[in-house]
Amino acid sequence: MSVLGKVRAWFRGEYSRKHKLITHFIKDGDERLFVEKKHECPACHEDLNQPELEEAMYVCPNCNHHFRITPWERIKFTADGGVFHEFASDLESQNPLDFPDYEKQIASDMKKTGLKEAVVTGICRIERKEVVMAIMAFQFRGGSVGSVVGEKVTRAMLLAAEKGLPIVIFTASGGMRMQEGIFSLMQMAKTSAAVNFLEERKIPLFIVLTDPTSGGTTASYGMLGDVILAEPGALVGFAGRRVLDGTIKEKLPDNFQTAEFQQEKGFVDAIVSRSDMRKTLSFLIEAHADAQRAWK
Amino acid sequence: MSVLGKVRAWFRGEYSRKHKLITHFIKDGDERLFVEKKHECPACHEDLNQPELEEAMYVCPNCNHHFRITPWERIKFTADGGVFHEFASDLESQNPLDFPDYEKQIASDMKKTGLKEAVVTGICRIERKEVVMAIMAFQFRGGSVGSVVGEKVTRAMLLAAEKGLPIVIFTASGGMRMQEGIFSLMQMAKTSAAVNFLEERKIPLFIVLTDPTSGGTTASYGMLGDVILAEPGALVGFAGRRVLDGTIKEKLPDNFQTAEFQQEKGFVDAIVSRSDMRKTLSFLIEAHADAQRAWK
Amino acid sequence: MKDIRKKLSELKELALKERLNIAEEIRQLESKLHGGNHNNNSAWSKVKLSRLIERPTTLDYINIIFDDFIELHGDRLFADDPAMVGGIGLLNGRPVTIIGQQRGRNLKENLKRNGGMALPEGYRKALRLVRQAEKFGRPVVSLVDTQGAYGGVEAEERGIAEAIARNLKEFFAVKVPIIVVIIGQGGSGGALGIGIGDTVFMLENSTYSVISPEGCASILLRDGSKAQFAASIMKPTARDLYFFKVIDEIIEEPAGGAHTNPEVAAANIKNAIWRELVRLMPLPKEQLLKERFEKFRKMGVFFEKQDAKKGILRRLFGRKNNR
Amino acid sequence: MKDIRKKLSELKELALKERLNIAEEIRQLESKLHGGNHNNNSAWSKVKLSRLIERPTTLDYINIIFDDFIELHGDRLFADDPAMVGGIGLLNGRPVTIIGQQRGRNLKENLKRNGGMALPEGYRKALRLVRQAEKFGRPVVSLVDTQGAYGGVEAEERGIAEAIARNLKEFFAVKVPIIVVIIGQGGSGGALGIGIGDTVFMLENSTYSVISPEGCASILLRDGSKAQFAASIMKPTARDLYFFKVIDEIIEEPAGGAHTNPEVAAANIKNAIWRELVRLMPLPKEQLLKERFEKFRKMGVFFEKQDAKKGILRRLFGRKNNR
Ligand SMILES: [Zn+2]
Ligand SMILES: [Zn+2]
Repeated sequence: MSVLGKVRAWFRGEYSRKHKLITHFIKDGDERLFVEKKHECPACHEDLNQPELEEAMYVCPNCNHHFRITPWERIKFTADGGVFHEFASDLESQNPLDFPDYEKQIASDMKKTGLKEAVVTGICRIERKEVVMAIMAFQFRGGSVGSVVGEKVTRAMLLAAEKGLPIVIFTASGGMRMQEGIFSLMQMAKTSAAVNFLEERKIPLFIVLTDPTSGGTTASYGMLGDVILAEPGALVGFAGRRVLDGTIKEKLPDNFQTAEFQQEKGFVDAIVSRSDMRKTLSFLIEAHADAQRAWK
Repeated sequence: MSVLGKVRAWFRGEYSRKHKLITHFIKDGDERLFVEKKHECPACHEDLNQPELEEAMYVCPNCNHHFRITPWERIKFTADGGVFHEFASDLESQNPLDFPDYEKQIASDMKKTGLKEAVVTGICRIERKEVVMAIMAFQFRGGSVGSVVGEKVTRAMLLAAEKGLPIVIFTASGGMRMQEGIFSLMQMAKTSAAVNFLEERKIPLFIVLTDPTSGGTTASYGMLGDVILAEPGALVGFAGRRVLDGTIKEKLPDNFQTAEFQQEKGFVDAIVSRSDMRKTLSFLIEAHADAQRAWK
Repeated sequence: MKDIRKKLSELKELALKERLNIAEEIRQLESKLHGGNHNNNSAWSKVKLSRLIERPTTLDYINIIFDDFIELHGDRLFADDPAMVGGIGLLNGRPVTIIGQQRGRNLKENLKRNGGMALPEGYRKALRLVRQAEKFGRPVVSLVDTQGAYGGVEAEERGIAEAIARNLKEFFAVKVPIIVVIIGQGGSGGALGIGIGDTVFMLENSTYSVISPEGCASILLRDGSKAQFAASIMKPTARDLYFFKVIDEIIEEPAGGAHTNPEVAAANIKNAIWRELVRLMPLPKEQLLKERFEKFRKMGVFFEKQDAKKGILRRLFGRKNNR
Repeated sequence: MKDIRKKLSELKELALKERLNIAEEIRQLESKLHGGNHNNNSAWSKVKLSRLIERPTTLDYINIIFDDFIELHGDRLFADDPAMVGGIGLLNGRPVTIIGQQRGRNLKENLKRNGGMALPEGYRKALRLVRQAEKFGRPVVSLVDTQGAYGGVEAEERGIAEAIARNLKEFFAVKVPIIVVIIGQGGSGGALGIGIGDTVFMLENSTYSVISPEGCASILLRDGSKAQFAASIMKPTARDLYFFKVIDEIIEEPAGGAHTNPEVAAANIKNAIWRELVRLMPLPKEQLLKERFEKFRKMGVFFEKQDAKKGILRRLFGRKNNR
């Protein structure tokens, strides 16, 4: 496909001249991969064998529980050859409200996760099709969205719009980052606004809701995908269960705020197992990007 | 306003050359007005005095029950000076399925009502603003929509679109006219399609739901107004109560399928008393037609 | 008989190639061919066939006709209605959006799917998927199989009338081809709610009507037992509707009905869809919308004294050209 | 003090006329003027003022500011939410669409209106009315007064997140001016859901924050009693947000707060809205949308090592010009 060819050329030349791109090759044994080793399934409490679990993409072979994984693991499972060209990698949070201890918390999460913030953005291929991809990290400040996450997600969308590449966003987030106050709230506005640039150019936005996605992330780009996929059992909602349980005494449905609940309520297109995610995304990207060409 | 001036000129000249226009002057005492005299309110059973009732626009002074009225009465209450320039006045129904007795029924309703079909279409003014207006007649075959009603409503919308005039449709209908079979069903498609011509030219469509409006009329142009008004207490729904009561044993809410129910459920913009209807329509026509000019 | 059909089919292709306008003649011929005896029994037998529980359903056809189908759920507003399904599939390798009512294939599934009677959220899901298709240039295939929209209190509460009305209007504005196939029962507004398209096909043993024969019998004929007679009056068969020009073409079923050989029925549908999409996809969007409107615009039978009116009507159509 | 304000106001008008770019200097001056002492008490006192039951509500202001207001109901999907009101009114004779959250003015009304906490249908009603306004060229005035979106199970079931997200996106695409006035509490996503606009005003004693001070205290500071302290940290006052450039201007209230003289507060709002609409209505739609986006695009504080990146960002903005 000549378009892909052009993108590739652009990507190696023009783009990298303007952006500082860091190319990652995520392979088995990469030190970035294992943030925390698991020895027991939190859902069925089955004893787990780490290599086996890794082999199963961190899905419990016993009960299908999908473990939370890091952006690097997600890239390894999704991108062709685990190759990922990261952009906007050096954005770092500030403390605009002088919120007590906020800098310390950031520093500690940086150290713990090896990430600079709660989202990783870049370009990669899924079954040979180039895409922009943003992967949120629940491991970093609960995946909360501050100015950096908002900015990186916005840039990812603007870049996809500019370059005509489809975009895939894996969400994992507790909501807005309250330590950044009103600035974090405004990231909902900013990221949602950017979706219009995709729409204008008919660039498909694929959202994959992973465990957990809630608060302002759900109430902005998380619900604005052309297609919204979710991993089985993922918590997906707006208000925290704590808020709901605490202040409003209502009996909650059993599957309340799960991916399955959201599908039943009409907000999730399809629930896709981790092992099927890559080929599902690939199919959807083709069905969206190539429709008009295919029918010519 | 020069646009209205032009419309007026067109209306008196070009238009009347192409259409057979019948100009009606509806005034008190007009023989077309009183289809049936009322002596008792069907809602509160109060004894009623015909001149008083007429004075009150056929609204019960005791309980605010809005009587069903004929198109001519509606025109008298709505159009400036009761002047109405009717078009498409000579369309008559056929019997495409050879449905037993259908011709007889039509002939009998023609005689009973003095109407040719279940809708009257024309041009008039509401507080000096020229509008296309269609008024359905429940008195004629229960306001059911066959080929003639569908065609006349469609023509009214196309004419409004062509001439840039706002359009007001008063609905009153039991649904599709089953004696015309599949042809009546297709009037739902045809009339709904015509709404796109209004949308394209940003011509406002004002729907006034009057008692009763149900079936395919609700499920086509009845629910496609930019603004949807309803008269108090009007029955508005899709499935007939007979169908609901009979086949599906559910307990119905008290105000089920009333205008008030529809407003509560989000489908009616405002419930407007008959005495306020003319000035409400006038206000809405101005707020819709003149917005861009007013702000220039 | 089979030979005549084959000849007719060849004739049609030839006419298409040569751009001959013999559609009317073919329509007459075909109408005769598909059986001439308009009697109670023939209409009623079609009604019965169209309702057979064994008759292939929307998902059955989807699975045979399309590769790599992915079902997409939900209206993004209130719920996912199991009585209306939809998604994206590949037709001979090309992406297509598919929507359709889904009956159950057994009692339990039928309960879950409300017997293929969709709620407002079903129609809104269909519209969402159609708009998605339009955005990305995919054509739409709509498979109709319903006795009608769901008639319960929830349907009224959530605006079944609004949902159907919205679809009717919006389907006429969708800038990609829409192919409708009535595969079983085409019941009233519930069918029409996903029934607007550039080409409307009916399977040979499907039906399409404003009300069920039972409803017609009890409401209009005031005698519920006259359903068979009502069926013959309503003229709900593919043959009738083809004659009325309410549908564009009849798709043949295997002898005995589609359920006797779903693969053959599906293959016939696939061929018909494919042929039409190949024809429609290259058309300019303006022409597509104009012809879609004009087709439905003509439906209706009435008498008009004044012939002068035709002048202005033609002018109104003229405007449409500029769309 | 009053004289200084008057002078400043004159200066602003002059600057606007002469197209002088002294906005930054004025911002600094005003920020100081609106009280310099950033202490717990000042923030907390605003929080308390903004929540006063006596404080004028959306409908109170609408009734004073607009002539011939007609309330329009419903989302055309599921319900009419009494916590969100909307309609059409005349502002100095010109048609305007108005939306806003509506608290109750007494206990009974507050119950009916969920205390101004809107459900998904409220946000969808607002969007419907905004789209209607866009279609007919009417500008939009949005009055924000809510502690947040309704947080119950029904809200989750009917997609409160989707409803807010949709509004955020769509408000950025609406081709008529949108003026937002935060008149009381601006609570989180529930406020932002109707809070996107070309000009965002705040009444002097209103607040706007990502979480309530109580929420911040209990979740982040792990001590529910620290709400006063949390309020000072959150910086939710009009002064703070003006300094942060999250809002464009502060509208003065009568001494003691808007409730002491609603007529005066309403007159100030009316003047501010009118001034902005007169400025915004003639702008080309492209410029309107571009500036709306760029305003919010800049919100956020972060550190970026690599300065080269500014090059591509500017190019990205450049594209926006062609919108
Ligand atoms: Zn497990
Ligand atoms: Zn009465």
